[in-house]
Amino acid sequence: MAKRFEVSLTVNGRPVQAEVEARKLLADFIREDLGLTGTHLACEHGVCGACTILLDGEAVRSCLLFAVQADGAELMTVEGLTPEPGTLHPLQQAFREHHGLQCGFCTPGVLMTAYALLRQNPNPTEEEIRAGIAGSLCRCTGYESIIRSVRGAADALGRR
Amino acid sequence: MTLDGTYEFPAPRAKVWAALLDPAVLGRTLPGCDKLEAIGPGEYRAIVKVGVAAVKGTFEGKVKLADLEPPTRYRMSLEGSGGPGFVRGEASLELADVPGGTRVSYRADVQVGGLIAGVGQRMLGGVARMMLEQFFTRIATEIGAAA
Amino acid sequence: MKPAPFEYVRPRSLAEALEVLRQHGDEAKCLAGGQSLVPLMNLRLSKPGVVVDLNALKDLAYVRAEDGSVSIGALTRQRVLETSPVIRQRAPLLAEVTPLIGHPPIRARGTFGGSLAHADPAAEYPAVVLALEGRMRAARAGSEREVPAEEFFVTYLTTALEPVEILTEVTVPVLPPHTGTAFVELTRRHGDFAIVGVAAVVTLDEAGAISRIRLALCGVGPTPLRARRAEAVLQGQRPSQALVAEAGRVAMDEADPADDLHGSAEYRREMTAVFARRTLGRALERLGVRL
Amino acid sequence: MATPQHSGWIGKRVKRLEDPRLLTGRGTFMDDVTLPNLHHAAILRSPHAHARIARVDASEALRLPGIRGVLLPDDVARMSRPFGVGTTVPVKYYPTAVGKVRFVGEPVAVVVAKSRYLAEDAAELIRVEYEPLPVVTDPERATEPGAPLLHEEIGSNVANHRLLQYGDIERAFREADRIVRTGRLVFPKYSSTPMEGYGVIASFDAASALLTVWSNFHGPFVMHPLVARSLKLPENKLRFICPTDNGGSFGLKTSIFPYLALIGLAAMKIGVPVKWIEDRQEHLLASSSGTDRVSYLEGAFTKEGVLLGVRMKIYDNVGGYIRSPEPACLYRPAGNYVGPYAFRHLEMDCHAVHTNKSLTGPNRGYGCQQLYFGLERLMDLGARELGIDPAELRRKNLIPTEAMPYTTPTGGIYDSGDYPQALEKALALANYPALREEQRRARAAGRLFGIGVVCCVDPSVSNMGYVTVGIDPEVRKRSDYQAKSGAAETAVVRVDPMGNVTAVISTVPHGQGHETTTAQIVATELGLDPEDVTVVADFDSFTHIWSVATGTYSSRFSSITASAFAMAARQVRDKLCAVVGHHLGVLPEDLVVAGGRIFVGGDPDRGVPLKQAAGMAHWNPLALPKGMEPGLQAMYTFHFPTAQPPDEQDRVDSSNTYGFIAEVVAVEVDPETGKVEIKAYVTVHDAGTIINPMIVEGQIYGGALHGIGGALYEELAYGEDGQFLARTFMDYLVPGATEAPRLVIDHVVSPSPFTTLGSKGLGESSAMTAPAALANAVADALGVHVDTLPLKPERVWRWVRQARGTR
Repeated sequence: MAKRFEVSLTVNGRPVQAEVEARKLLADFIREDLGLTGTHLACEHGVCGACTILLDGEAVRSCLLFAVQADGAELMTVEGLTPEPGTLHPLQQAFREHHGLQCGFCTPGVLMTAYALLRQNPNPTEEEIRAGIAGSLCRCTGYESIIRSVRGAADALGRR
Repeated sequence: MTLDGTYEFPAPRAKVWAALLDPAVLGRTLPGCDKLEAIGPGEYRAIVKVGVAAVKGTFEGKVKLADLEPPTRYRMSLEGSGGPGFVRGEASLELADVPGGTRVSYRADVQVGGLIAGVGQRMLGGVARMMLEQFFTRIATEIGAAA
Repeated sequence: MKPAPFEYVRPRSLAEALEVLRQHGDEAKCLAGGQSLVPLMNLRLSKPGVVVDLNALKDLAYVRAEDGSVSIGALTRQRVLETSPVIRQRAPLLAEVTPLIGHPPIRARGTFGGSLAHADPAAEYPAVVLALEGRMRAARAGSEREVPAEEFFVTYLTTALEPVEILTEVTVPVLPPHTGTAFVELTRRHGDFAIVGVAAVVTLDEAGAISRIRLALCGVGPTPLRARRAEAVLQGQRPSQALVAEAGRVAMDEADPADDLHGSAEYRREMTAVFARRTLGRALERLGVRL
Repeated sequence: MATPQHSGWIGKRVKRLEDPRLLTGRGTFMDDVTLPNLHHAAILRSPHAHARIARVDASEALRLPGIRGVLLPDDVARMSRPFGVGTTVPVKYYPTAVGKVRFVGEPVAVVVAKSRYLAEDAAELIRVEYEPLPVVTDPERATEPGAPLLHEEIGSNVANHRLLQYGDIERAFREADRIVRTGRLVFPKYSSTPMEGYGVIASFDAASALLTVWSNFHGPFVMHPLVARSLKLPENKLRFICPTDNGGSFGLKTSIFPYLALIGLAAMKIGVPVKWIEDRQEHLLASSSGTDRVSYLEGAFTKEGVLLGVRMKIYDNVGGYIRSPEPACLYRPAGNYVGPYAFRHLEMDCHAVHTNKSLTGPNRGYGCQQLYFGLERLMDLGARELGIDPAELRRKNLIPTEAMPYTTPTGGIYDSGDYPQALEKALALANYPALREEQRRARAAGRLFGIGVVCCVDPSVSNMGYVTVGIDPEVRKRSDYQAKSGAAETAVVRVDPMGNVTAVISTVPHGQGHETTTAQIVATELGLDPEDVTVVADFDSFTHIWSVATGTYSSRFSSITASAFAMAARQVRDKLCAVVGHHLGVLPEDLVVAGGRIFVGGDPDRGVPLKQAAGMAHWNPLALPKGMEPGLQAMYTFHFPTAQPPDEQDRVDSSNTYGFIAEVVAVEVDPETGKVEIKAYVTVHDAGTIINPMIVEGQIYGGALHGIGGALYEELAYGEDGQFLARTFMDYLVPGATEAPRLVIDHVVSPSPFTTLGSKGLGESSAMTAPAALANAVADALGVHVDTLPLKPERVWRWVRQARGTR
C-alpha cells in the first residue's frame, strides 16, 4: 500500500482534511475526493488550462500539482465563484450574456483564469485579455465571445 | 535516423577489437547499462537506462553481433523496448590502423518509436550522439586502464 | 497520463533538502514550480524515485538589489519577475522575456530557478541568463559553489548541477550605462517554446561604437549558445545595417540546431540570422540608434 | 424573416438554458458519471506503425495489487466479431489489434484496476513482442506495386475505389480553351480535438445478459447496431446512455464506437463496471481525425473563364483500418461535388486507401474542406492562368439565383440560396477593390500581401444513403441488398398534467445549444417563454425514440430536428385547441395559443390557461372530443422526400439542405520568416432562416478557427517511419486567443422550402472554407502554387525563397 499523506486545506472557503497518495494529482483530488467535478482535465500536461483553479489567489494548473502540495493552501474552484446557489457571479453572467461558452468543458478553467486576470488587472485592454486567457484552449467559440465576456465582466465589476 | 562518425583510440587494433567485443567491457561502457549477459554466441541480453537528466526510460533488449571479421569489421544489431517506446538499430563498425592507434568508423541506422519518438524528437539525434561519444570515451578509458 | 508512484519529501529548510539529496542522489528529483517536471511525470517520461518538493523553502523566493547586481532566489515565481520593479529597473531583459514564457497560470507557478535547472535549450531564461552573464549559486550539504552561466548548461536538460546540489540563487550584474537589451523569438503561437530566440546585450561607448556585446541563442543547439564569433564581428564597431546583418550571418554558423516538427535544422539556422539581426536592431533602437 | 405568422422566439438572441449549470461547474460530463464498484481502464497501445504481434504476456501486470484483469487480443478475437465496414473489402477490424498492429497507438490490451493510476502502472508491465514490418504512410504510394501491404486478406491497400462520371466529361475537356491542373495536392491530417476526450463506462449484467454503455457518443446511432453485432449481442441487450453534457466533438466522437465495444468486452470478461477516460495523448494518437487526402484536379475552362468540367483523382488516407463511416469523406459531398458552380461535367476517381496511420472519420466539415481545398485552388489557378480576377472568375461560374432549387449533375438538390448576392456582400464588406489597392502598394514596398476568395456550398443533414455511392451499382442492384436512404429525426413534446412542457431531444448535443433552440421553437408554437420549456438532453437508447440517423452530425439540427420539433409542437397546439374548443364550444381554428393561455382570437378573456387545458387532457379523458386519445403529447418524425438512395448513375441528394458560404481573406506574410498573419477575414453565410443569431455567430467563429487551425497550425504529423510526432498539445498546436482573428460576419437569408422553419444547418460553417481561403490568400501573396497545408512558417518561407528565386 502506497504511503498516504494527510493534508488540510481550505476549498471554496470550507476546511477540508484528507489523506492522499503522493502521486495523486490535485485535479484528481478535487474531482474524485472532494466531488467538485466542475474542474476538468483535458490535457494533463499543462497546456490547455481546463483544470485551472485558484491556489492562494493565483490561477494555476491543478494537473501540474500533486494534492499533497496543496497542504495548508487555500483553493478556489469554479464551484466557489457563485455567491449562492441559483445565482451567478458577474463574470458568469457576462459569459452567459455574450455567449462565452458552447460545450462548457473548458469554461471552468477559462472562468478561473479570467477571475485572476480581472483581479490583477480590473480594466484590461483587448490585447491584455487575449494574452491573459491565451493559456486556456477552447475549441468551440473561436475566443471572440470569450474576449467579449471578459470585457463585459470587467465593465460589470467596475460598475459595482 | 542515421548516425555516423569516427573515433580514434591510441591503441592497437587487436586491443580495440577485443575491448569492443568483450561483454564485460560492454557492460561497463554502454551508457546506462544496468545489465548485460550473454545468451548465445555474439548475442546478449541487456537492460539499459537511456535518457537525459530526469527523462529516462528503461529498455530491455538484445544486442547481436554478426559478420565478424576480426579485427576489421563487424555488424551489430540491437533492439530494445520499454515504457517509453522502442529502439532498433543496425550498425556497422570498421576498424583501421592509423598512426598511433586505431580508427573506428561507424554507421548506424536507428529507429526510435513510441512515446520518445513523439515527444523527444528534437533531442533524439543529439542524445544519441552524446551517448555514442560517451561509449567510445569509456572504451578508450578501459583500454587505457588495461594498458 | 498519471504519474508513476514516487516517494515524496517536503523539506522545511534548505539544509534538510540537501540532506535528502545527499541520501538519495540520482534517484531524487527536485520539484519547484513543476511546470516542466510534472508534465514529464504525467507522461511517465520521468519517473523519479523520490520527489523533493522545494516549495516550502520560502526563503529561496526573493528578488534583491545588491551592489552592482540583482540576486534572484531560485524559487522566485516567474510571475514575480514579470512585475518586480527591481527587475524592471536592474535587469529589464528578464522582465521583457518573462511574458513570453507560457501563459499567466504557468508563470504563477513556474519558478526562475526551475526553468534554468530544467535547461530546456528552447526555453527563454537560459539564453537570457547566458547573455546577462549570470552566476548560479549551487548548494550541497555542507558547501556551496558558484557556477557562471557559461558553464552551467551542459547539454539537453542537463546542467552542471550534481545530483546532490540545488540551484539556490542567480545573480545578474547590473548593466553598464548606455546598454540596450532585447529578446526576440520566433514561435508558432504565443507562449510556445522558441523555434529560435535571440537575446542581445549591447553597450555603446561615447563615440557610438559597440564597446560590449553579448549575444545568446536558444532553440538552436543542445544548450543555449553564446554567439561569440558574431559578438566579435560587432565588438568595437559602429552599428550599421550591414554590420548587424553580417553578425546575423555569423551567428547562423554558430547555431547547431536539430530538426523537429516545427522547424528543420536548416530553417532554424536561417532564422538565427534573421532574429539575431532583429534582436540587435531592437536593442540598438532602445539606445536611440536606428539602423 | 420566414414563417411570419409564427416568428415568436425564432430569430431572437435568446440566452442559453444550458449556461447556468455549465458556468457553475454543475454540468454532467462523461467523467462525472460514476457507478458502484467502478473500476478503471488503461489501454496499452502499439509503439509500432506496422508489426506482427508475436507474443503478449500480461502475467507480471496481473500480479500487481489492485489489478482486476486484462483484456488481450485473443480475448477480443474470441469474444467479438470484426466491425462492419462501409465497403465490400474483407477488412477485419476489431477494437484491438489482432495478429498485427497497423498504426502507432492502436490498442493492444486493456488493463482494469481499482484506479487509473494503478491501471497505468500495470499496462507498463505487459510485455508484447513485435516483429516489425515495412511501413507506408502516403496513400498514393500505398496503391503502388510493391508497397507494404496492410491487410493480406484484401490483397491491396485500396479499401474502396469508385470511378464516378457525371455528364460528358470528354466533351467538356475537348471543348475547353484551357486545361488547368493543380498537380499533386496534399490535404493534411488534422482534427478538432474537442476539449473533452472520449469517455466510456460499460457495465454488464450477466443475469439478464444486458450490456449498458455510458459514453459521450452522439450519433449517428447506426453505430448502435454496429457495436451490438460486433459484441454478438441482440440490439435490445445493448443499452446506450449519454450524459447531458458533452465536451465538444465536431464529429470526432462519432468514431468513439470501437471503444464502446472495447470497454464493453472488458466489462463482460472481467465482470466489473469499467470506466475509460481517454487522455490527451491517446486522443491525439488514436481517436479519430479528418481524412488526409492526396488529389489531382483538372479543370476545363473556356477562355472567358467559364468552367465546363472537372476531373478529380483522389486518394483518401483512412489509416490502418477503414472504419465506418469511412469512405464517407469521399462521398459525403457527392451531391455538392460541383460546389456552388454551374458546370455539368465531372469525373471523380475516388480511392480510400489503407496506410499505417491512425483512423479517420467525421471532423467538422467532413469531406468538404478536402473537396473545396482542391476545387478552390483549381479556381484560383484558373483565374491566374486566364488572367481573370479570382472574384470575377467565381461570379462567372456561380449557380444563378433564379435556378433555385437547382439539381446538380451529381444529384444534389440545392434547396435555396442567393450565391451571387452573398459573394457580392462579402466582397463589399471586405472592400475588395481597396484590398487589391493595398496589395499593389504592399508589393511595391516589397511586402507580401495576398487575398483569398472562396465560395462553397455548405451541406446539412446527410442523407444516410450517400455512403452507398461507394458501393458498386451492380451490388446495390442485388435483391438481397438493403437500400439505404433518408435522414429521419424524431421530436417528442409532452405537456404534463400541470401544464408544464417537456421536450425530449435525441440529438446528444455537444455545445450547439440544442436545449435553447428547441425551447425557442416549442415556446414559439405553444405561446410560452423558452424558460417554460424543459428540454431533456441526455439520451437513453431504451427510452428515447431514435433510429439509425439520430444524432448530431452533418449540421442537421437546425434543419431537420428543428423541423421535427416545430411539427410536434404544432400537433400539441392543435390538440390543445381541439380540447379547449370542445370545452368552450368554439372552433379550434378560432383559438389563439399565447401567453400561457388558449383563448378565442379577439376575445382574450374567453379562454383557459394552459394548465387547465392540460388538466382536461390528463384528468378527464371522457370530457375530450369523441375519439381523442387522452393525454397531451406528440411525437413527430421528420424526413425529407428527396433523400433517396443513389440511382444507377450514382446520383444522390447527399444532403437535404444546402447553405452557402462566401469568404474574402487577406493575409500578410513575413518574407523573412514565412509567418502568416491574417489581416482581414470576411465571411458571409446563407443558411436560410436563423433561429438564434447568437448561437449562429458562435458556430461561425468556432468553425472558422477550426479551419484556420488546420490551415496554419494543426497537424497530426507522422514521420516516414510511421512514428507519430504530435502526441501532446506542445506539438499539436491548437490556436489560442492570441492567434484567433476577429471575423466580419454577415448573412443572406434564403429560407429553405424543404424545412418547417426555412432553416438550414451551418454548424460546420467556415471549417470547410478557411483552409482553402488561406491557401488562396498565401498563394496570392507569394505568387506560388500552394499545394499543401498547414502553412507553417518554414513551409511558407521555402515558398518565398522559391518565388524570389524564380521571379
